[in-house]
Amino acid sequence: MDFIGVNHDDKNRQLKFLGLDSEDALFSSVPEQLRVSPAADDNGVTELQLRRFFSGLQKTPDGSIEQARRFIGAGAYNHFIPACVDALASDSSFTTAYTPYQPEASQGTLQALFEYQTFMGELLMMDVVNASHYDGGTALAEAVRMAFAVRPGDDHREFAIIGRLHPEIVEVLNTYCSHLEIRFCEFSQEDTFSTEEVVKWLQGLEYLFAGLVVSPDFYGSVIDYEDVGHEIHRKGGLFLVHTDPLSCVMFEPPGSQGADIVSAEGQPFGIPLSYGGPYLGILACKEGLVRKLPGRLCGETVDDRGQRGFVLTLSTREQHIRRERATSNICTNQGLMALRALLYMAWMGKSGLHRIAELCYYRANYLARKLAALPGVELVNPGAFFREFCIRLPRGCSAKNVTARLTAQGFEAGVALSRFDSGNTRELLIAVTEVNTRESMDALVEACTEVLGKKEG
Amino acid sequence: MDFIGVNHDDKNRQLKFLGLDSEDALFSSVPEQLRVSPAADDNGVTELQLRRFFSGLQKTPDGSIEQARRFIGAGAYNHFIPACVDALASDSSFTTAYTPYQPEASQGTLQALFEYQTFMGELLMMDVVNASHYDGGTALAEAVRMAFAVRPGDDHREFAIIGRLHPEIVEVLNTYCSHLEIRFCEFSQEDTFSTEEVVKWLQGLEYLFAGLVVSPDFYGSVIDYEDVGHEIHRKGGLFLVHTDPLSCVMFEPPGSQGADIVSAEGQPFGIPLSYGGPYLGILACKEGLVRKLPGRLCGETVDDRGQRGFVLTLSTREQHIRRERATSNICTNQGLMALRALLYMAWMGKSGLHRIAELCYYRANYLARKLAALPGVELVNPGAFFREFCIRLPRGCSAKNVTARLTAQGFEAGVALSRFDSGNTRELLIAVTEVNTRESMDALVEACTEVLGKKEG
Amino acid sequence: MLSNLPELDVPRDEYTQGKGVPKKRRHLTIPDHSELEVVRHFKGLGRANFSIDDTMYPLGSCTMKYNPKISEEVAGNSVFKNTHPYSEAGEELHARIVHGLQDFLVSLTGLPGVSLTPAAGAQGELSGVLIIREYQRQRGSSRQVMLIPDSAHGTNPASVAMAGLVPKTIKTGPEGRLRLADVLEVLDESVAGIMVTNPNTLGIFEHELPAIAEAVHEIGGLVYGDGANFNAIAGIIRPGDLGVDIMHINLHKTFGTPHGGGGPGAGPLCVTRELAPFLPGPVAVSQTVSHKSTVTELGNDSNDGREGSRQSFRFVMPERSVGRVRTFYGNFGITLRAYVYILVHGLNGIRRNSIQAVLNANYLRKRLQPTLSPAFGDECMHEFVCPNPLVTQGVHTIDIAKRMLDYGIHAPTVYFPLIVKEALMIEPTESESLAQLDALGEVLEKIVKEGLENAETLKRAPHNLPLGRLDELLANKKPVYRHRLGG
Amino acid sequence: MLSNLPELDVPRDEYTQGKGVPKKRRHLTIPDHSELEVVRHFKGLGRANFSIDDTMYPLGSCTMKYNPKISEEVAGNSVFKNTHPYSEAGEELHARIVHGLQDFLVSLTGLPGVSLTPAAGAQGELSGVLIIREYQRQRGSSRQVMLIPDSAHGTNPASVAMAGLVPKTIKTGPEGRLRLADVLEVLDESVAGIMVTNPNTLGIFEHELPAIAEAVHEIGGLVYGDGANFNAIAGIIRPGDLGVDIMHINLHKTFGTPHGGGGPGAGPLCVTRELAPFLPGPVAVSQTVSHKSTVTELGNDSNDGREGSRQSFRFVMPERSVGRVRTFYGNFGITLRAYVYILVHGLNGIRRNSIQAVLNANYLRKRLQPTLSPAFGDECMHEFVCPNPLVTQGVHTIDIAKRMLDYGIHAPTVYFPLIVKEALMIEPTESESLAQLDALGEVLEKIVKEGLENAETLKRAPHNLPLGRLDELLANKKPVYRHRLGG
Repeated sequence: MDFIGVNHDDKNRQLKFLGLDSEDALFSSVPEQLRVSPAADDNGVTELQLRRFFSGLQKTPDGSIEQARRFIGAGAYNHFIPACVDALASDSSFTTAYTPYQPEASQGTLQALFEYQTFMGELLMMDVVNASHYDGGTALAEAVRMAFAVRPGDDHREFAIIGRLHPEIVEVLNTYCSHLEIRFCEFSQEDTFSTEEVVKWLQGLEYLFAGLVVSPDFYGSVIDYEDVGHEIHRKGGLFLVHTDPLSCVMFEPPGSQGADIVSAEGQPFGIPLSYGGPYLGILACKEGLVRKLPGRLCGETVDDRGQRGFVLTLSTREQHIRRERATSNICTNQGLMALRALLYMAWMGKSGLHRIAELCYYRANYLARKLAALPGVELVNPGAFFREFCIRLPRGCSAKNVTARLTAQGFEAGVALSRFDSGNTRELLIAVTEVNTRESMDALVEACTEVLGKKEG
Repeated sequence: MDFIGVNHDDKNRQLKFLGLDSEDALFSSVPEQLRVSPAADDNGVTELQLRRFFSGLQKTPDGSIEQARRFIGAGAYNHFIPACVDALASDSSFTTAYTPYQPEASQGTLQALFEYQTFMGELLMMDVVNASHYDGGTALAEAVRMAFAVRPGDDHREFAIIGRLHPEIVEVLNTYCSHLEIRFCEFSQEDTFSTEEVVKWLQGLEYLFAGLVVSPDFYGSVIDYEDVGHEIHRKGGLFLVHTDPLSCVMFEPPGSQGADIVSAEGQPFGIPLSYGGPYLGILACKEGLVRKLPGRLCGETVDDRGQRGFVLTLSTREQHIRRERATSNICTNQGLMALRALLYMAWMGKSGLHRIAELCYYRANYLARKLAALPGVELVNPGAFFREFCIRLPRGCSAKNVTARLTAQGFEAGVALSRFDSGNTRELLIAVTEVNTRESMDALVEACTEVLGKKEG
Repeated sequence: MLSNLPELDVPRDEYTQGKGVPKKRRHLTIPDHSELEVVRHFKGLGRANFSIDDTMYPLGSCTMKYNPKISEEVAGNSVFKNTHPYSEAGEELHARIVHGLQDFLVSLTGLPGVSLTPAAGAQGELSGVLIIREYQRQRGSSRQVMLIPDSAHGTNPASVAMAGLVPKTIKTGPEGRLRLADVLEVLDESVAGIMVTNPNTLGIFEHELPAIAEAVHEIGGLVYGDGANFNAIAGIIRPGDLGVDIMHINLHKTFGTPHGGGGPGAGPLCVTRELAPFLPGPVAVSQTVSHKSTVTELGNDSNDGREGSRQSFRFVMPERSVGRVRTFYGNFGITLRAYVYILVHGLNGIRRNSIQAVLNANYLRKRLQPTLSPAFGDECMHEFVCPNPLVTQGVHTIDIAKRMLDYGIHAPTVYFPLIVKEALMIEPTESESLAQLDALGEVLEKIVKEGLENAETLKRAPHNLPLGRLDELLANKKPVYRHRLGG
Repeated sequence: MLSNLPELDVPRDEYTQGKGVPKKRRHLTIPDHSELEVVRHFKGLGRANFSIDDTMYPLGSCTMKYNPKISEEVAGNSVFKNTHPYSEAGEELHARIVHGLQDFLVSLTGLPGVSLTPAAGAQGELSGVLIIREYQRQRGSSRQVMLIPDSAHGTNPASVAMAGLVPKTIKTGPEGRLRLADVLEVLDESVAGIMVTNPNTLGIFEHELPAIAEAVHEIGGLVYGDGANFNAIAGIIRPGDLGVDIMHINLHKTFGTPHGGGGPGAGPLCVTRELAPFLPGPVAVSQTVSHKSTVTELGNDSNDGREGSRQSFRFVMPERSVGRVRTFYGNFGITLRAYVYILVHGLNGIRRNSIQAVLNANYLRKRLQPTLSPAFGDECMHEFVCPNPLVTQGVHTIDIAKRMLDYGIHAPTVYFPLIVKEALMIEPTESESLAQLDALGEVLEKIVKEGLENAETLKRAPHNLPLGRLDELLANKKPVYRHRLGG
């Protein structure tokens, strides 16, 4: 780890400018024998390791399960948050400012929102990202309402859903659309399926106004969905995608697969778990749909001296001007959470984001393979998955009991899906991030082996 | 507790301006029966109580002894630090600025130092306070060196000490003065003594260059020392006082008792215990001695447009200009700690400081009375004491063993003085502040009763 | 900051048995920076903001009061930051805190049912209108009309429309108040309910609300109270006593939670006992269990671990809930801060806040009267609205607002409520000192004088900020929503 | 904020048996404020500062490098903040951390004895000179003379004088280096030792130090290394290998601890094995005990609680210690931050910092050469010194410095070292980006051009800050050290 300001390329530029062929030459005036060789094995530790070290030094850090052994996800993820993000996000110049109604006095907030829109737009490859929504669930619900508002005809009330939605998001969607008489058509999720099957299924829907792909879905499954989007467009529908921002670092993002509207939960980007909120609803669309997009938008402009600046824009869509004809009633946004996501992206940069995504992806694959190798355990979503996967425990095992026993051994092993559907007694949803070290995964496998070995009553 | 901006007097001014005889009249348009009466018993809790509540909610706060049951002092005190002080002191505009060598770019730091000098000067009633020293011990050592530098003649090498100095401060003093051939003459500390006895003792010293009163002293004892100062002055010596800033809220401060030079440890004013440092050395003097005062000083001036501003001043006393003829080698100060002390004083105001001082004073008196009532226990310093006192346990009891047994019962009961002098086996130094509630004091008395009841081996 | 991240410590193996792996992304153009570059950039942005911590921010209706540092300290505790919403071990602690705030809100509103899940005031409104719709539906009624005064916040009609009901506007009376007579005129069997903000957005207390509520109840309608201005009356008047059936509260306004850049907030919903089963969920409930007490009690400084019964806490969905409006348990981080705020104030402290907020507004209102004459009446609650006194000089309200920025004070809310032409809506809050109130008064007096002498000074403001007046028209005509990052 | 403090809960009883109670104070004039007033005042003061987090701060010799946020996070932990120095339970943890930093400093300096008690570099120096005096005394010598180059920091002669020894100046050679020949000329039996800063304050490496050290050792003297510029060589050159016997390190300079407004810092002292018993104390020591391990190891991500031996830590006074220089254990909070800094960097990271600091200085030096010609030589270490190129225009170095502030960059150190007339001493540190180095270069080029064209622009600078140039003379002539507060 380091805090050096000059990057690799610039460093080479400096050496070249000085006519030096190596950095050693900087010290050529010092006799060789007085210079020590680098201690190759001490490159320092990461913030994550450091925090773990110091909390270990204090005998009872917080009396609870250590972070590396927490494998709960299901829509809220246990990610590393850099100290720098916490420090900057708590600056009261941001936290005690208000909605930027007087842009000249709020350029800090506005520029941050504009940069959030930029980075998030880049990540999703979407034209427009709004200045944040309550959470991923309400962002999706607004996306569906938005699609419904532009539907081609009054009889177009079918909404196709491909991929498993978080059960709580389904509930939010139902609440938000309760009077709209939308027919939600779910593609019956098999263990494996092909794009062709989805396309064929879509062809059977007559009054489609929009279709949604969920990827990663509730079980972590990820798919290519370009062809699905084509088919939805062919039927005159809008193509919606509900995704996860970190997965977009690794896989082709919604924008490059033809999505018209994209929603996502932004919590993984620098936002503390905080028992479920405040989080960050991400909502994006193609430029042509912007007049139907709810929520605030920040735009670029100039001042009376021609200097560049930022303002809230297109507010004629909003409730304080249009009242009952507004695109939504939304007023309060999650500005400070958008700031956190921006800080996170800025701190990470593309290199850091890529590393985090890789750690989540390959570690989850590693753990899934190991767990699936245990007798009687099967992977429920054996296609590609990102950061999360679902296993089915052997017959006679209750996931709820197994997690309780693993808790006693110092693991939050995952979410027993009986929480959402009492029929799903054996399913366990497991998330793996950069905080879950290889050692902690191996320890979990070992603990599972032991717990599953002892048959339960 | 409240966060209302208008104070009591101003509120009355407002009501008068509006022609209202009570605040109730503001709501006269609301029918009486629709107004609820105040819930007289819920005036909210203090930050201290709030922190205690939340750490109690988390089952193992930090696995250690709770704050209210920590009675260790001996030069570093367990005081309440407002959240606001922590929040403002960590602003990187202060923490990552440097010594204000370019005053135009450092007015924040400079004005803060000037305000620290103002408030601390006011508290001590001294003309000049420097912009901070390493700690109370080195501040005293520099005070003695300063006095030595202005001594009336080469043979004047006697330095009188009245009151018990912290043993570690004595060590620092010895280190700092090791080659100066000063003869330290200590007034032999009896359980009780009168000012007259001290004056008489002083009269016996022939070659005095300065005398020091320590109040509160190491055992917490406080005295009036105006007459002592007169006698020292009569002998041509400088009058030094080593004190505690909080005690100066309650008792006549050194400046009004004639002190020429004052030193103190500023840790009690908003500075975390932090295992002994960084703390704040306070060093003050009369205006006539300022050229001999070591350390930085901030002064007021004007800019080229006549605007008021602040600069470092009288730097010709300092090492970077005068080198070996400087008043001291000191360069780094404790600027951020001076800032904390300033923030603390500003937040508390005179009312808050007075409340804190009263809590410390009367609670210590309460606990001392209770402990001294236990069989075989005596108070070592039965005169007036501030925040701290020393008891002698019954014959056969080791203070070290007793505190160890009290630790097992969840108390840090005090400092066993065998730590400093192995002969002092039965002496226990106990500090009481605003964090030590009456309940915790009663609990300590109960625990002591039990522990002392069981005779040790 | 790649050097600060863990190395990949497992093989690059993909464990897929069925479908193939999706295409990997090739380009990502988010730049890499050093930590110092990130720090400087954002510290610079912070300096480009006005904030409560910098200056007075008298935005009417938005209630920019002080956000205590102790709330941030408590919320920064790692247990609160790092607990997953599905952590079994965390439910008791978190439900206890949610329940604690629910209880306080019951005391303050006089409404015994509370849900803290709505993420913002507008979401509370939506939930409330859904309850009204559902309540009417379960009574077998298909009433569609919601009555809304013309002074209401835009969220009221927008929430009604969003829930599929139909808003109908009632005109404000000549004294800036809603009149029973005007309500009776439109009250019929099509009316599902009425939405009233009290004090209303003119800062005036709606006297006739109890009578209006009675009339609405009589025809089978419900009364929705918009709690946006609750900070004027909290601890003094309980909306439930006025006949309100449902009410949301904007936690940031009344209980001083940070609302930086427009959010997050939280919009708890409070309802009558009858409507409690309809609340959005989950809500926290308590039950008594016998247990050895280890939990500290607030205000009781002893901790003696006595035996006895204690409350246990968990989350449940209300039985006939209108559903979830948000995943998990709402904005817990905001709940926590509001809870801390009420704990440190006590109910009396909340009452003192309301009184001082009203006193400050009345003081400022009277002090400014010669300069800025209020639109209505002789007194106000926590805020007041004045029409622009410089209209005849060709000076717009926005010009006055921009000029205020030059004097280092944030502008009030402008052009709202819509029923006052060119409105300035001033809310000082209880946080400001008398000196600061007078400073605001002097600035406004100075600006009005400037406007009378030389209107151009105002029309070209701000002059003293890094940027001059920004062209909002251009931003709308040629919208640019983001930078295009280089490859 | 009286309302936020506990009420007095005990009687106002004074329990004094002997002497009377001292007179109570009658007046205290420190004003009462609301929390918001306090916040605004200090936030405003913060805005009136330049800081590393805002802008480049190339103060030569002061080493204004970036202070990582993770260090502040760790130091903010309540266990570290709230442990009393005499807490028995805390000794193991705190001694372990102090010992950890001691070990790192041993590796980096090649000097096996370390004490972390000195509170600042100058106190480290004083302690070091006391050791030299004591060492000579115990050898039966009363040597008094300490040789000090004329380029040294003022603290060197001041510390020597403070310890009762006599400083004697050696002239720097024509290449900006100390020459063996010049040292030999003054080296005799009166010499207790020599103090050398390496690289020296001109940013130049002292080649001849090993030979000089040998000569000094030969006559029975000791070599003191001033570690103020250790950040140029840490991880690359060990001062112990150069013949240094005693050295202090300014933790904030090399290990990025915050040093706001001039402190606090910490000035650990590192010495040879022979001198270790003289160190000021207490120092942390370790011993091996057999124990079931529950302590996590850094870099080892498993935590299996195996049986085995482990290190135990405590504090002791060195046997022939020159004494305490400070109460308790030094500035533990600074020790902790420096320890975190080294942990996250690793020894290789510290080395990379040094290399980049030197590379940045050389880059900037060469880039500026046409504008600002360095005082000595063709290369530098981490900083370089240039004479003011505008002297003939009547422009003083201070004028250049003030003009830099107008461009939003802090000025370099000026008028030091004393041996370069009208010096500008520039230290970019490794924290700055190439773009920022170039920005500094452009600003200096622009200013020199301005100075050639119109010297008045510089002489009247700063123009763009809230305050113009401050009258330091007045402050000295009519000193005002504090406000007089009204009764």
